Amino acid sequence: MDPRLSIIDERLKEVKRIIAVSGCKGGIGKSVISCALALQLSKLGYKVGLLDLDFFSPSDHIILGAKLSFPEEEKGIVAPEVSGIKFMSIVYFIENKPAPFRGIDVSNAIIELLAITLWNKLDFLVIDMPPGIGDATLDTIRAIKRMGFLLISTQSKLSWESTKRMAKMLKEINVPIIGIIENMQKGSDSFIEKQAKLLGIRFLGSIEFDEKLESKLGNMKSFSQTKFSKQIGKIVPNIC
Amino acid sequence: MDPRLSIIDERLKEVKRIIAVSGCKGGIGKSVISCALALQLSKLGYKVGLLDLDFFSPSDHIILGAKLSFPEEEKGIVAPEVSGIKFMSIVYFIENKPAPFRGIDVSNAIIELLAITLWNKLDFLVIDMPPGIGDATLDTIRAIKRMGFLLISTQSKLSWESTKRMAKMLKEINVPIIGIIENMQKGSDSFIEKQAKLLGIRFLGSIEFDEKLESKLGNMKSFSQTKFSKQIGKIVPNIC
Amino acid sequence: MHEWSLAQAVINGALDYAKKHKLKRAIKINVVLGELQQIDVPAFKLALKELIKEQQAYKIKFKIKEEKAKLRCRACGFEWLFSKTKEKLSEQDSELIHFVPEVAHTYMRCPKCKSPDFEIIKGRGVQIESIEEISE
Amino acid sequence: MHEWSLAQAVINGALDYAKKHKLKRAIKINVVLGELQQIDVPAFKLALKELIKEQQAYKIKFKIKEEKAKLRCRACGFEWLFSKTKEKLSEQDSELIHFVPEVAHTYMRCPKCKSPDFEIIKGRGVQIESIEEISE
Ligand SMILES: Nc1ncnc2c1ncn2[C@@H]1O[C@H](COP(=O)(O)OP(=O)(O)O)[C@@H](O)[C@H]1O
Ligand SMILES: Nc1ncnc2c1ncn2[C@@H]1O[C@H](COP(=O)(O)OP(=O)(O)O)[C@@H](O)[C@H]1O
Ligand SMILES: [Mg+2]
Ligand SMILES: [Mg+2]
Ligand SMILES: [Mg+2]
Ligand SMILES: [Mg+2]
Ligand code: NI
Ligand code: NI
Ligand SMILES: [Zn+2]
Ligand SMILES: [Zn+2]
Repeated sequence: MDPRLSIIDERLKEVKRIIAVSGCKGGIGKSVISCALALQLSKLGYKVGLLDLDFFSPSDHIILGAKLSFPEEEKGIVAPEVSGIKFMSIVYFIENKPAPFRGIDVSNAIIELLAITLWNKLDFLVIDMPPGIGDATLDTIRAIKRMGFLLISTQSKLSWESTKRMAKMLKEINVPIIGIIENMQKGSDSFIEKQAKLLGIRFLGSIEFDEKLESKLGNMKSFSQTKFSKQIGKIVPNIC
Repeated sequence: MDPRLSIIDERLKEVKRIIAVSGCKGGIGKSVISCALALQLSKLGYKVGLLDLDFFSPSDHIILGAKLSFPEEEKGIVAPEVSGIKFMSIVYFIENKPAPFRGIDVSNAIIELLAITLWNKLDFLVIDMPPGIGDATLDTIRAIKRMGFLLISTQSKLSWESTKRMAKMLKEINVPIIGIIENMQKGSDSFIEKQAKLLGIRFLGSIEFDEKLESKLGNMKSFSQTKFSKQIGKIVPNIC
Repeated sequence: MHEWSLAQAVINGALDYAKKHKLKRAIKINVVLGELQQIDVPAFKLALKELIKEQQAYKIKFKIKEEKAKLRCRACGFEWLFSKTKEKLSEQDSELIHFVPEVAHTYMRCPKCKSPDFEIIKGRGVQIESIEEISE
Repeated sequence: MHEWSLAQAVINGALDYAKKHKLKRAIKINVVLGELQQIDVPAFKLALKELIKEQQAYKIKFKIKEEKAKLRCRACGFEWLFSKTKEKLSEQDSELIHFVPEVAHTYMRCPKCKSPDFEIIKGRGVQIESIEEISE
């Protein structure tokens, strides 16, 4: 018997809301949106945690420019604070080295992190999901009953077809979908808005492609002043 | 004992070269490059196969506008031809439905497809890899000894950090890296070229960001006439 | 009949094993056919017979055992037999599972809680249980 | 000492089980500590003792067994004991494995073929082997 699953509820009991940022395909902006969302919520005075579950391409520490100090050991491990946000990521344990994990390893490592990380009081825990509907998605759904999914898609058919697969699965198994954000919008056409309506999922808004975003990654202050972050900020009240 | 691993060499024995298109992160252009590469090689008169191993976000059938006829059953299954390219993908078996696969399922399904698909004579088999260095990467490395990796990265730090993780692993375990392609280049700076040099990996060229690409997906003829496809075409001789 | 390709895998696998372990000239392959893959047993046997003739290195006999497929839900813990829920699958979905048994996760659900997150505990597909030397 | 959080998991897990299975008021938890996770056993035992006091529902005893970690390479089939290769790890890498045993795939390699694609057959970390009713 794996005792770790029994403690996860306990670990998250003082966390008010848990938001998984997902959308199935890679490269659609899950990580930049997770970070911007965490920062914008924090700016509003909420206590925020950020958990990067993409073990193959962890990105949030780069976006936030986080210093990789080792998590403190207490009666568990304490998520280090990055400008007031409690931040946990596999990078603390692998640094810049590859983590060639099979699915069973991804599963075990996620359950381990959820079992030993002490988040304490949080208003929001934002989880940056890896692409796919594999072990990470299935395990967070299994382990965290109160989680809602924030789905992302670009306007590309390639992205939308994947997000749609995921949305179908979530609806079928009654996992709450908070809504869909269209990312990297170009032009005024809102393809995703129409598609979300067809699926009966709430459309939360479009984030434009921001030419300047890339150069602001790694500097939290500049990052949170981009047009991108401001547009995320406008969506935040619809999520709270 | 799993007998399927024993037959994979036999299945691929008439395939001259096997190229895995990878790069660890999602959304960097693995799928569009895999398709363009397959098409350009085919145009040069080579016999080409294309295997889409991204089970969560299969994309190649959308890019090629392939009709999803069911693979024919012979002494195995015959990869259907899409404009002369032999094409195998999980979509033949899941259509537009979600495939919530754990790692062990990804692993089993990949080994099954490699064991039963009859490619017959091919000059090139292009494998479009999913993001990550998980089961799909580890199993193709384990099952296909003659495979080389074609790595992709965009200019974003987020992409490069992931590609670098993967390159480190491949080098360490002596899996050949054919080279690196920089995708979605904007401006003339070639960040990836410099980085590739530092790692001692061959730089194959830059593909510019092509505004018109998206609207040509799904129509093979228009797709292969994009600036994007033409730039891939220029890189092809360096791979052959 | 893609059963042919799986029979080939069995013969290849057994020959690799026999050579590696320097087995004598006559062997018996004990094959297990997991129910989930819904192998056409006569077609599979026929293929084995043909393939045995095509090689000279070993005198090969085989014994085939069928194994019920058993599944366990990771979400609720429920265990069930594929045979109990099989009839709910359309013929086409069954055929897709026949080719790639993992797509069971696309077409089947836990009968108790509807989750697609179940484990195939046994009876997935073609396995070699053991290979024995026999007297010629 | 993050051992505390794992001890909490053991007590929570055992109590959940005992309640679900309507066990009588006194139970013994048989805990297995897999070597790979390199648990600080005295710290873990101390945590269990403290945590047992904090709850009233059950009278709890525990028995702790350590289990060697065994690994098998998927690339070449080689099997080895963690104890035989452990000394090659730096202290820092050992500590990282202590927190998330899976990062063994980042810091360890098959001693025979250098592959990172190995399976942790046994001895990964903290497990509950069984829970028994005992006389008070
Ligand atoms: N709205 C946007 N404008 C400009 N660039 C963006 C935007 N959203 C994402 N990006 C860029 O796209 C790439 C992929 O984003 P990322 O957050 O890493 O996606 P994912 O986490 O889904 O893989 C990154 O280089 C990121 O900087
Ligand atoms: N050079 C390029 N110019 C314009 N768009 C591109 C280019 N390369 C990729 N894209 C677009 O970027 C998105 C991600 O590409 P894709 O091939 O699906 O990446 P991956 O397979 O790595 O996830 C797609 O919408 C694709 O059309
Ligand atoms: Mg990401
Ligand atoms: Mg792709
Ligand atoms: Mg159907
Ligand atoms: Mg170190
Ligand atoms: Ni068949
Ligand atoms: Ni500790
Ligand atoms: Zn269930
Ligand atoms: Zn090895």
